[in-house]
Amino acid sequence: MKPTTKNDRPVNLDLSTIKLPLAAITSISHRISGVIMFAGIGILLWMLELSLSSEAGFNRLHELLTSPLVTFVVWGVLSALAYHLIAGVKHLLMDAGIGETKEGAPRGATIVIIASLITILALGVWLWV
Amino acid sequence: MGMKNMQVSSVTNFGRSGLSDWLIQRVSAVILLLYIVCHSAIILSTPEMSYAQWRELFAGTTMRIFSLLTLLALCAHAWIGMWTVATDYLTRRMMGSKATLVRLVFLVGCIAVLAIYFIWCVIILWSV
Amino acid sequence: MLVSVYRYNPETDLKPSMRDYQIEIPGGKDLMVLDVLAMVKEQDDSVAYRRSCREGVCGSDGMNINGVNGLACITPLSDVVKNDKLVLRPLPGLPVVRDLVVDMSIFYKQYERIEPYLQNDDPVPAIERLQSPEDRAKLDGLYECILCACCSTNCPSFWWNPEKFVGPAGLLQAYRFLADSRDTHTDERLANLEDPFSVFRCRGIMNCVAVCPKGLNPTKAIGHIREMLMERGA
Amino acid sequence: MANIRTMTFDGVIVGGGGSGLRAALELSQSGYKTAVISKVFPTRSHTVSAQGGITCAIASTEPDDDWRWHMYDTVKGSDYIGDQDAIEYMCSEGPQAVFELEHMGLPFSRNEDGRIYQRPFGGQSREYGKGGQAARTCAAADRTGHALLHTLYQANLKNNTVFFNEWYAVDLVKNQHGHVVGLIAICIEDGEVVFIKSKATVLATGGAGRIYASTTNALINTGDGIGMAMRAGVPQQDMEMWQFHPTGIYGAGTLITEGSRGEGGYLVNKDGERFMERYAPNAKDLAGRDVVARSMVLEILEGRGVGPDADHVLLKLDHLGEKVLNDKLPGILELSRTFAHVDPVKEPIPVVPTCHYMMGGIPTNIHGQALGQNPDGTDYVIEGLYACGEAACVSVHGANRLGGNSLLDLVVFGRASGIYIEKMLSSGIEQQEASDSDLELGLSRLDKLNQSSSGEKVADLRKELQVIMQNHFGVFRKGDFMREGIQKLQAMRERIENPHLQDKSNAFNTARVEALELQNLFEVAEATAIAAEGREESRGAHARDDFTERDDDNWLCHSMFFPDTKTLGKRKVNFAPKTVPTFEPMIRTY
Repeated sequence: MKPTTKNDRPVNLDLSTIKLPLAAITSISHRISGVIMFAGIGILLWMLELSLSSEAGFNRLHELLTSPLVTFVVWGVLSALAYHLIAGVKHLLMDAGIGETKEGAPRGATIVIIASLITILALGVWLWV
Repeated sequence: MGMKNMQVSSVTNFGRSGLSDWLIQRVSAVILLLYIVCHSAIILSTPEMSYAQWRELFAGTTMRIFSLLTLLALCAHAWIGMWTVATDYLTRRMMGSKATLVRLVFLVGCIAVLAIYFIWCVIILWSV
Repeated sequence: MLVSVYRYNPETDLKPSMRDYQIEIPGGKDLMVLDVLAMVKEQDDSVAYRRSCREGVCGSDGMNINGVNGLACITPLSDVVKNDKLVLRPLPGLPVVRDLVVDMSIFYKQYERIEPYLQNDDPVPAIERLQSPEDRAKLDGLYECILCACCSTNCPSFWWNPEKFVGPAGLLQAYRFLADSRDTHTDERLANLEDPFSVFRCRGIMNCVAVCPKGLNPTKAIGHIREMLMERGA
Repeated sequence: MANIRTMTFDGVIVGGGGSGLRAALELSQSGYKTAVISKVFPTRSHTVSAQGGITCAIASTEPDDDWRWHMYDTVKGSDYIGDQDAIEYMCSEGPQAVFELEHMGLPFSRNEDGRIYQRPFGGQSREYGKGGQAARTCAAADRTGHALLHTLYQANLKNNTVFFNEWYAVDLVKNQHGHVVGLIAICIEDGEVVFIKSKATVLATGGAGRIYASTTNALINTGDGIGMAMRAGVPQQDMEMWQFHPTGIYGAGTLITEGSRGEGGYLVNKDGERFMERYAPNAKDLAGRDVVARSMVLEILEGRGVGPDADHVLLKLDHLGEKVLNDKLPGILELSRTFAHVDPVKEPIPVVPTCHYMMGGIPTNIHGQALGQNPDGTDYVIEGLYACGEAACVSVHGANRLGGNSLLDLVVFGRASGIYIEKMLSSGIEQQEASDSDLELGLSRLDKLNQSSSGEKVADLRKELQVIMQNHFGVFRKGDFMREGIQKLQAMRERIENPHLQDKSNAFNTARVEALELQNLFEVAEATAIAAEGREESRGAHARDDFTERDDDNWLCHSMFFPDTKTLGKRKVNFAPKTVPTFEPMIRTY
């Protein structure tokens, strides 16, 4: 009679049909930036090693940072770090009970996004100029 | 009913409990935050830093301890984060019966990477 | 108005699909989504959905309305409809029994897991157990939950781990009993929640708070549970 | 057995509302194999919508309160056709039943001394009507029903009651000896039809307010238990007695609790006049519900209604202040804002009397045993069948129920049924057997639907039925008009027994359930109509234009509707309480 069983019931989880609140978007971005950082740490360590290895290495790093590609990658890693950090601070504040309300959630998310954008832009300026 | 006293646990969780994981995640976050703020402040306040100054910065005992502490915090923080990510997405529910193996491989990979990061970083710091 | 409804009948369909209905909305009154659904059912009696009190207190008709979880009976069209289109889908993340009806067993199991009943080992008094108005006030914002599952099915952590993460609805009730001055099983209750999943899978996303039709705040309750766990641990 | 699965239990309770869950709890606590069959997940039952509270003399807000005063009020409220033995039982057992609920965890609101908060409600007095207004309704803000239902469900979880949630009871199974031996039920999720066998079957299926077009009742209140009982030949008592709640939100029908008037709210007409002062000089807005509802309709009929059609009045609450409203009536604020687009903190709520409660139902004794009537007018017990809650007519509400007495009714008599069944089970009653032909009643009804290829739509028929009931059997009733209504109903029977079920699938087929519900609604409607036309007097909620007076000589009795013959008989009211003197009928004024 029944072509399907309980075990293969469909699940409605097409994320393109579900409106995620701003707070949810900052949250998933926090996770994504964290995973990027997991790889990014390698790049940062490599830069640290190079910078501390010798005077030559230190200068080599400076030189490398004039290459747009390297600068871009470093900017990417630092942006992920900055975002992860700022969104993380929001988490710590929420742990202290700050902004844990229906109105507070989108407000907190907005602040995180604006603060991150400013920081990321500033990082760009700092790296390129 | 049947699940009344169901305990949830996982063998790949190194922490004692969700509470300790949660605490470690917070404490390590604060350490990382302090370290990053510290270094940012130093770098920004020293626009034309020389190699000597840079090296000097890492050679001090206090900074060495701080760096090491941050390294430990980083490893713990990253591990708990990656473990959480793995147990959210690399599950039987998401990918069927092969999930356990995939997750195990992924987590072993994470441990390997973190071990490499740790050793590498210790070598960097102690070679200063 | 175009009403697009998620349809799935396990006896005839291999896969779910969206079916469109053209519904004439009478003017002069701001209809609720449930009223529109009743009109759809008059057109096509094979559309299945749950409903009961039609006033937002029984929790039957939780569904995903134009992308947002809510109770059909207290969601006015003016709140959700733009461009004259209403899209109705079942609550996300739970297996679909048919059309807008989801299988809520896992949701109820998580509720049962937190032992949602008062436990008090002291001798039973001849009259009621006394409770100060201040202690009673601690239950406000907790006991009002109607188990509609709008929150838990909007929670990504519950999507990924519905077997292990209690979810916002269950945790709100867990705290309702932890906060009750008449309950003496605080320690046992906390011990059952200390693992890495039951409570700690909450990432503070606050999707639960965004959609709760009763305006309750599971995230805050979860925060209180964490505080209690920390006090217990310290 | 007729090709269907049979399941066996000691006790089966049909209905997962307050009375059903309370009965089930009593049984499962004592270790009997107990099943609850509910067409919705239990916390979706209509008990959840009860707002104001549970009336009971627990003597907290007024320490000298006395259950006998509560009994007096209830007898008077019933317009003297409430059974005094049952009212005595309810009012005296009530405090124990309420304390038990508190011990289970019900989050009652509290007084400063830590005891349960009680508020004034309509029809409440001290010292047998001589001591002024009483405050006797125990409340959990204005969400008492929600708190009560969830607490009872939780208590059942704790005691491992077996739940068949989203199963629909189709018909009783009665054997040749007239014993009820169980019922036919259908699992809504997969359509399986099952014979559930039991030594005791409890109908706790609630009311049937959906026979009216405008009602405070949930969409699920379709009188399923009443329909099942009537098809099994069980007579129905006082079916003409329908309570119209004074304050349903105009246009939406959602309820505004009497507790809003208990906290100090009052009704005004278009001139802003507090008109209840004219109709009930003492109790004013807290007179019996029948009195208030009729006064409102009179105001509207005499042209003092509010709105473009002058067809409703206003409930004023703003003078109570935001704090009181937030503390004591938070749910009312929510409902008013959602359904009336009105903020009670600032503006009055448009309200109109709305069908709310069925005082009649399956006649039972105080143990919940369903009763039939012998030719000589005496009662007999229908073996194996019990009823409690709104589906039953014990009768504690008579011709008019007092606010807060329904929640008390359902816990006291749900509990009483459970206690009695437990006693019967422990005395070792045998499971009675049924033959294949005894299952036919339910199975053939299902077959007929499943084979229907023509006929009308359920939704259309339901609308037509509701309009007939609303127009011909509303707050004010008149003989010729009711007879016209009865004829219209009779013309519908054939059509309602043969609707067209287009969707014949098995998985969660709500169309099938709605068709079966419609047939139950119809049985209730017809019984109501015939009983209303038959009672030639005005009493309580039953107000006739052609018989405006109460007639104690002929009608100080229950009406009994016999479904097999569709005729109306009478049944004596019990005037013999066990521990207090009889409350003699008096003129009823507030």
